[in-house]
Formats: sequence, C-alpha cells, structure tokens
Amino acid sequence: MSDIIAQIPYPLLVFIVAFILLNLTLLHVAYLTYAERKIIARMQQRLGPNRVGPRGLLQPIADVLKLLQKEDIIPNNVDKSVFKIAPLISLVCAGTGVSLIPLWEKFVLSNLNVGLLFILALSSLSAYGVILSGWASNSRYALLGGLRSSAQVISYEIAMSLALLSVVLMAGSFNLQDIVKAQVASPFKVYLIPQVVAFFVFMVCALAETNRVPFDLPEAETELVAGYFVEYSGIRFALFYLAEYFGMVVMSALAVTCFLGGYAGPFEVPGLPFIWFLLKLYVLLFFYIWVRATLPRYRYDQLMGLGWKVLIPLALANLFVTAFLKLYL
Amino acid sequence: MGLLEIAMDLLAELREKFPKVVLEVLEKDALTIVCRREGSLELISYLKEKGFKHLIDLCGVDYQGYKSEKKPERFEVVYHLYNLDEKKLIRVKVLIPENDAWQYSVTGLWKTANWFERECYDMLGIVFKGHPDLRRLLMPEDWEGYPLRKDYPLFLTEENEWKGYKEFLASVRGAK
Amino acid sequence: MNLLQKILLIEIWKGLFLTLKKMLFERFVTIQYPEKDKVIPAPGFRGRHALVRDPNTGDTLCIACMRCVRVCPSQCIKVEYEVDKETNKRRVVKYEIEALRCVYCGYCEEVCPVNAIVLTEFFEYVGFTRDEVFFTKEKLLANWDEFIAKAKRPYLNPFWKPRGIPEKFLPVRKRNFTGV
Amino acid sequence: MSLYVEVIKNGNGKGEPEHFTINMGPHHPSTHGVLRLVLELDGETIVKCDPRIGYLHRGVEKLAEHLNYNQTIVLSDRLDYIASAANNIAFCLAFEKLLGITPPRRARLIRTIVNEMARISSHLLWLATHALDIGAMTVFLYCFRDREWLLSIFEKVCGARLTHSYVRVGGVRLDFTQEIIDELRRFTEEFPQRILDYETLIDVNRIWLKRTRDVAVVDAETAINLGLTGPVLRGSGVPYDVRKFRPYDAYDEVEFEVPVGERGDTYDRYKVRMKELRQSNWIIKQCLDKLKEVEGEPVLAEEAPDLLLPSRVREPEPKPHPKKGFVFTGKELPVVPPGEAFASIESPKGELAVYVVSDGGPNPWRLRIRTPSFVHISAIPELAKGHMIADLVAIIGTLDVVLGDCDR
Repeated sequence: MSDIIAQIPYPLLVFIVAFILLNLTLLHVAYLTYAERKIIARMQQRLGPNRVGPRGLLQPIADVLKLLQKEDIIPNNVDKSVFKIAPLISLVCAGTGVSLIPLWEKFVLSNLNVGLLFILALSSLSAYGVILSGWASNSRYALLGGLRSSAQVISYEIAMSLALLSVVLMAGSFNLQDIVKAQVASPFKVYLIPQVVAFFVFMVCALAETNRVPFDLPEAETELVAGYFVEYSGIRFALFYLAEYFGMVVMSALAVTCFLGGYAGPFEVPGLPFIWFLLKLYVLLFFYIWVRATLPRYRYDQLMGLGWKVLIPLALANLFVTAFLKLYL
Repeated sequence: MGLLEIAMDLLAELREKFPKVVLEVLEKDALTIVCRREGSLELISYLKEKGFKHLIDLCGVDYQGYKSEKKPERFEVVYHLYNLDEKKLIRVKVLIPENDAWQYSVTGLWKTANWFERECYDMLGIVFKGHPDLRRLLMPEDWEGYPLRKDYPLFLTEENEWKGYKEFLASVRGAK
Repeated sequence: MNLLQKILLIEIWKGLFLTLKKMLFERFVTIQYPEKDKVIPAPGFRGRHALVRDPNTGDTLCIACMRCVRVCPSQCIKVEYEVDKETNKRRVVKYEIEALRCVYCGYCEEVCPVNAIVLTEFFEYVGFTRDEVFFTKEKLLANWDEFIAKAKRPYLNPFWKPRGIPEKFLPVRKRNFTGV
Repeated sequence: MSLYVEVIKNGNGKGEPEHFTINMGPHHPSTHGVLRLVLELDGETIVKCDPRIGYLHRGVEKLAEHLNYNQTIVLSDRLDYIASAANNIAFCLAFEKLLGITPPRRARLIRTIVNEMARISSHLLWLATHALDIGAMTVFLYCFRDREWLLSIFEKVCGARLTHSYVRVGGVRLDFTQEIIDELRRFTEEFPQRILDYETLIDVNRIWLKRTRDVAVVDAETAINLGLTGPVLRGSGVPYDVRKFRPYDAYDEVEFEVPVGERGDTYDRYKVRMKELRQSNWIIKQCLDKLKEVEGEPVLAEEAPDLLLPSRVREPEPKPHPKKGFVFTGKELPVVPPGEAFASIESPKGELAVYVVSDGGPNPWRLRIRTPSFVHISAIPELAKGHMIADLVAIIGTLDVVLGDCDR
C-alpha cells in the first residue's frame, strides 16, 4: 500500500487527497442539513422530511438539484460583480479550513506550522462574503444583516482566539497535529478537562461565528426576513447555506482537534482510522442542532454585550491562569 | 334601580355645569347623554376628570333616512366612556349637522382617540378639529367618498371604482 | 435564580433536556397524510355540499321554498323552480351552489324544512377550474351518492335536527326525522 | 453608486446622519398578517414608527348593514379568526340586549366554555408566534400540538375548526354531547402539564428574560390612556377584566382570578397570559361540573329569533309564495325594536365591544365593532419608540394582534 502511495507523484497525491476530502466534507455538509431537519423534527414531535427516498434520505440531493435548476435572479440595482462573487468568498473561506484539520495521524492535507492561525484568519475572512453581499444587494434588510454580521464576527473573533490561545499555550505549538499529540501526551488525554472554560467560550463563539441560534442575528428570519442573503436565489443562495454548514463542520472539527483529543481515542479500531474523529465531530454537530431546537435568539446589542463583557474577560482570565500554571508548575 | 337614579348626582352636576350642552339624558342599555357639539369637549374632559378614564369606543353614526325616530341632525359621534373605579358606563352622543360635519378632537385627552377619529373621518367624513394627523386609515389615501355613509352604495358601479384599481387593471392589460 | 445556577446555566440545560427527552422517548404527533393516515372529520363537519336524493323518487327532496337562498350570508345559492299547474306544487328546475363563495356556515341545512340540503363530512375536494367546484343540481345529487355510499346509515346530520333545541320550534318534517 | 453611499455622503446637511427608512411588511414574516410599519431607524434604533393598516379591510361594518342579525354572526367569525367563538358571543350579546332576551342557563354555560376554549386556543397561538418571533421555535410546535387538540374539540362541537358560527342569538346552535364533555374533561386534566412544557423552555431562560424584560414598558396610566385592554392592560397592573367588571354569560357564577403584572413590560404580559391559560382551564372545569345541573335543558331561548328574519334587501327573485312558506309553528317571529345596544366582552386579545343601532328593520342600522387589535396596533408607535428592530418584533408579538381583527 505504502509503496503504491510512494510512487504517485506528490502534486497528484495532494490532488487526490484534496478531492477525497472535499467530497467527504460536502457529503457531510449535505447530510448535516438532513440530520438537522430530522433531529429538530423529532425534538418537536414532527416527522421531518420523509418524501424523497426511504425515510427522506435523498432529500439533500433533491434540494441541491432543485437549487441548481432555479433561475439565478440578479436584481436590477445590485452591484453585479460583488453580488456574484460574495457567496463564493463565503464558501471558499469557510471550506478551506477543512484542509488543515488532522483527520488522522497520517491524513492531513496541509500540515502547516501556523495551522490554527490560518483557520482563524479564514473564518474571519468569510465574514467579508456576508458583508459584501449585504452591501451589494442594495437592499435595506440585507445591509442591516451585513452590518450585524460584521459587528458580530469582529467581537467574537477575539474571544475565540483567546480561548484557543490557552490551548496553544498548553500544547506549545500552533500546528494542529502537534496540538493533538500534546493532548494525548498530557495527563488528562484531552484538553477539555483542564480547559473547560476555554472550551465553553470556544463553543459559544463558534455558534456566533457560524451565525447559528441563539446568535443568528444576521439572518434573523423574523426580523430581517433573511438578512444578508434576502436578495439571493438559486445556486448562490445555496452557496451561502453551504458556507454556513461548512463553517459548522470546520468549527466543530477545530473543537475536536483542540479540546477533545482529535483522532485519538481510548482504543484503536482496526480498519476505521477516522472513527473517533468523526464520532466526536457528530456529537458536537448534534449539539449545534440541539441548541437550535431549544433556545430563543439574542438581541443585537445583548449579543455584543455578551461577547465583550462576558466572554472576552472570561477567556482572558483563563489565558492568564493557564499561563501562570504553565510558568510555575 | 334604574340607571338614572344611580347616576343622579353626576347628572345633576352635569346639568348644572353644562346647561347649554346637555340636550337630553336617556336611560337605554347604558346611561346616555345627548349633547350639542359646542362645549362637548369640555363636557367630555370633565367626565374624564370625574373618573371616566377609559375610552372604550368612539364612533360615528349616520342617521340619514332613519325612519323609526326623528333625528335632529344627520350624524352623531358616540363616545363610550367607562369608569374603572366605580364600574360605570356612560354613552355620550354628540350631534353633528350634515353640511358642517366636524367635531372637536379628543386626542388631547386620550391617545387612543387618534385612530378612532381617523377611522371615523375615513368612513363617515366627519372632520376632527385639532387632530394631529388626520389621514385616511383603512381606505387608500386617494379614495373618494365615505363608505359608511348611508348614501354610499354597497356595490360601486364600474365607472365609480377606485382610481387605483383602474390603474392596476390598465397596467395588467398593458403588460399583456 | 442564585449565582451558582446562573453560572452553571441550569435553566438552559433543563430546556435542552426537555427537547432531548421529546426526541428520544416521545412519539411524533404529526401524521403522514394522506398515504398512511386518513383524517376522519367529526360528525357534523361542514364540508362539501350535497342535495339529499329521495330514495322513492330518485330526485331531490327540495321543495323550492327559497329559505336557503334567503338565509345564505354569502348569497351563493341560486334556485329556480316552476309551479306544477295541477297539484300547485313547486318543482326545482335549477339548484346551484357556488362553492368558492360559500362560507360553510351551515345555515342552509339548519333552515331547510325538509332536510334536502346538507354539508357533508366530505372535505377533500378540489378542482383545477372554477367550474369543477360550481355545483349544479346533478353534481350535488352525485355528491350525495358519493358521500352516502361510505357513510353510516341511517345518516343524520346534527344540523338537520339540532341537539338541544326544543322540538316545538322545528317544522314537522324535521321533528319526526330519524335519518336517511 | 449605491443608494447608501449617497445617504452617507449627504446626510441632512448638519453633519448628522440621515435616518434610515425601512418598510416592514405587509409581507414580513413576523408582522402577524398584513401589517405594514414604516420605520425610521437610527442604526437599529427606531426613531419613528408609522403603522399602515387596511390591507385586510373587508368592510364588515358596511356589509353588516345589508345582512340580517343572524347572518352578521358569520361575518364576526372572520374578525379575529383565531378566537371566532368569542366574537360570535360579543355580537350575540349585543343583539340579545337589543331584543331583550336571555339565553337559557345551559346555553350560557356552554358559551362560557366555548369562550374560554377560544381564549386558550388564541393564547396558545399567541405564545407560539411570540416565541417564534423571539427565536424559540420548538415552543411554536408544542403550542400548535395542543391547539390542534382544542380545534378538534371545536370540530366536534360545531363542525368547523376555525370559523365556528356556533353561537346564535338567544343561545347556541348545538348542544354538547357526552363525548365532547368527556374529551374536554380530559383536555382540562392534561393541559396544565402541557403548560409546563412551554415554561421549561422559556419561562426562566436567560435569553427569553433578556429579550422580554424592560421591553415596551407601559405604566398603568399610559396604558389606559392608550386604550390598551385585556392582558396587555393587566400586565401593567390594572385589574380591568370585563368578565369581572360587567359579567356576561355565566361568568358571575364561576370563580377565577384576574392575574396582573407589576412592571408592565413584555415579560409581565407573557406571565399574565400564562396565568390566564390556567385560569381558563379552571373555568372550563367548573362549567363542565355545572353543566350536569342543567342536563336536558334547551340551549336556545324560546323567543330567540329564527335564522330568517324578514329581509327587505335580499328578497329573492322570483318571490316565494307568501302563504305556502314554512313558518315555524308555535313561535312568533320577533320584531327587533328600534334602539341601540352596547355589549362588550373580554375577548382573548382585549375588550371587544359591539355597538349596534337598530331602526326596527331586519338589518342592523349601524354595527360598530371596537376591536382590541385595532387599538393595540395604534399603540405600537408609542411602545416602539427608542427600541430596536428586534424589540419591535417582540412588541408586535406581545400585543397579540390579528390583522383581520384590526382592519375589519
């Protein structure tokens, strides 16, 4: 096996791995929408989608096909070039992060030394897509949605970085692979236990970063109709949705890597190298959906207040404590 | 005990204070005071001071062609006031002549009267003097006529239809 | 709420566990309509109109008294009749209901002295054109045939003989009525 | 280039940014129908709010002048279509006052039950949409689950789920059967447990509290001045409830409390309505017990008018033979005396008042309907000032408006 792999030229290998990864993630994203609808339905004592395929399993595919066929409406007064490119920015920035996540000890597409920073940078960049789409739509609801989103991303980015910084302090590296290895070597095996505060802060910020309930203000359906993508339709609309779910997957994967011990598990499962990683990922994704089914939505200013007055001080304090312990223990 | 006896004090007071305003006091399903337009605002604000704080309703009635009783004027504006402490209901009817259809606005006393008066203006064409923002409320702003007047037909003929609807029809036909 | 409860997000966890409980242990309440589950409306549900077919003559029971026409708030019933010269009785020529105008108040069946018109419990009817839901006399009679084939016999619509209304208020035919 | 660039560039010439006008509605997901609000915003804060109504105006008051008294009840269904039984009762009370008849006790008890059922179903819909507006979407489904049960009881009672036309002048149309009574009893047994479901999700939830506490605070004096009634007024601490102040139907023989709030904010109004749900449940229970006492009594008054009062306007063509018509035996057709009557009830949304003027003819001369939603919408500008858009959604929710009720 390894002989064959060794014979493949390196660029091709990267391409193959990237292709596998992309398809895997896309599949996950597609079925994440299905899982979300089904799980929320069961929580609300409904049946959920069950028309397309057995138990509605083909629903995501039907959705994608429908959205692909739809007319791509570009309203008259929009800034056309920006309007067209905005969803792509969102999607690419949200999706690229996957390439840095170590899915397995031997499976990571690009093992960057500053992997964590790169993911953070990408997730901040994806806000550009949102802001630009809000601006370019030339609609008031969209503009408000874009404004809300920019404010939200800026304030939550800080708390998230601070939370991750304590992990970096403990591991001593920005490399995600190294973080996982450091975790396995640490006394608790996972950073969740020593860094529970950071984990909490990270999860809340991740909800906010990916515009999920209770922080889904940019697209708050009952207030701004659909927020920044109110003017979009067809496949461009779908791209925004994909970006949101990609964001969820990347954020959860990051949480798994940084706090839950990544691909390491209590025992090795032969033949299924990704199983522990995926299992942890699914638990976190379920959490996202679960929260969505339960909680109401924050108001714009309350959200800002929560970010600046609660989460950032909390993350900072946690960082200091971690640094202190690191120095003197 | 009849309504009149219960409200004896109040009525006596009103008769004394507003001898020229109060025309008639009736005992119907509620105590009813029929009064003249001039001075009606003072009467109502006096009633409000006496505790009738809750303006349940304000509406206009068109009596054109009313057969069973001779009505002195065509329009009436009817106020239903309620005293929350003493649990008393009072009805004040203000007579409004046909060719000079206006009444004093009570928006200064009750904010809720704002929309009631706008609706009354919209439906019956009674102008409320002193109203801060007297526009049509339910009908389109360029509607002609006052729908709740008795001489307004239930079905409009085609040529009398609302201008906006005609324009809409024209635009639809033009698009085809 | 004390400080500890606040820090530990007790009330949020309670809410989360409620939804989890619903997901894991409770059955869904929605139904798979129309493939698996059929909705059976309650007796007296005011659905599609029908004219009762007289089992003896095969024609409608209607005697063209025009009461339903007069009581209908939305004026959706139109009846034409002719008077038989010999017996001096009326015979219905045309009985039309415009179902798109109907508000399903059920006044017509309540007011009908011979229980000729009925709003059946059948509610799943649609049409691609307006004509399909414009009921003429023949269609109304056909509606009745379609409905009564599945209904329990004898069929007695609650509005034909309203419960709790003293019998002396009702016309003779309604008073002695036990169903068709 | 963009519209906003111009706004930012120009401002209003004084260096102050120009306000941002946004059109909320008439097809906005959280305006509960076709309410249109023209908002002037400073950032996200509302500077000015101008509600525009009339998109659902059907001219009920004009139509009623051309229909007879019993037929107008059908119109009343379409006012507040969430709780149409309550509207029926308001109309019938006014007409009964005019005609001078009292329905029998059984009919009054049934009406009370139906009114409270309408209240529960309306409050459940209010809670569902209010929670959904604030983002808690599971509450929405749970409320609908229970409302569905209530509607199916309504279906058994009168054969319709929303537009009941159940109440008649002088009583009700159909008596309750034992099956309905049993079903209702089961509902009342189980319903308090269901309320706990909703409360677990939102009652003490910090996000819910943040979104509702101190939003749209109205003190008692202002609330009366704004004409607010019903739970909105009671949330401000005024115990005004028509059921207690001017009892109608069987409300003078049942026990219940009138819950009031303290601060007059959105949360208090929420609390008041939640308590009212329990009170209504209790009232239904009491009435069901009392129904046993009047077993077998008629549900329509002796002198109640037939559905067919002679109608001048709608004489059908060709004219029916006058002598061959089927006149009800043993009952004289009552004549509506000329005069006027005013009746008001505590509808789920507030005080629903009907003022009817008769000229002795078969149709009302004038039928004025004072609907709670109309007044509540007129209060939105006052309540929304200085709040944010997100709060406006909560305010519309807390006022519990139905546009059919508002526009008539």
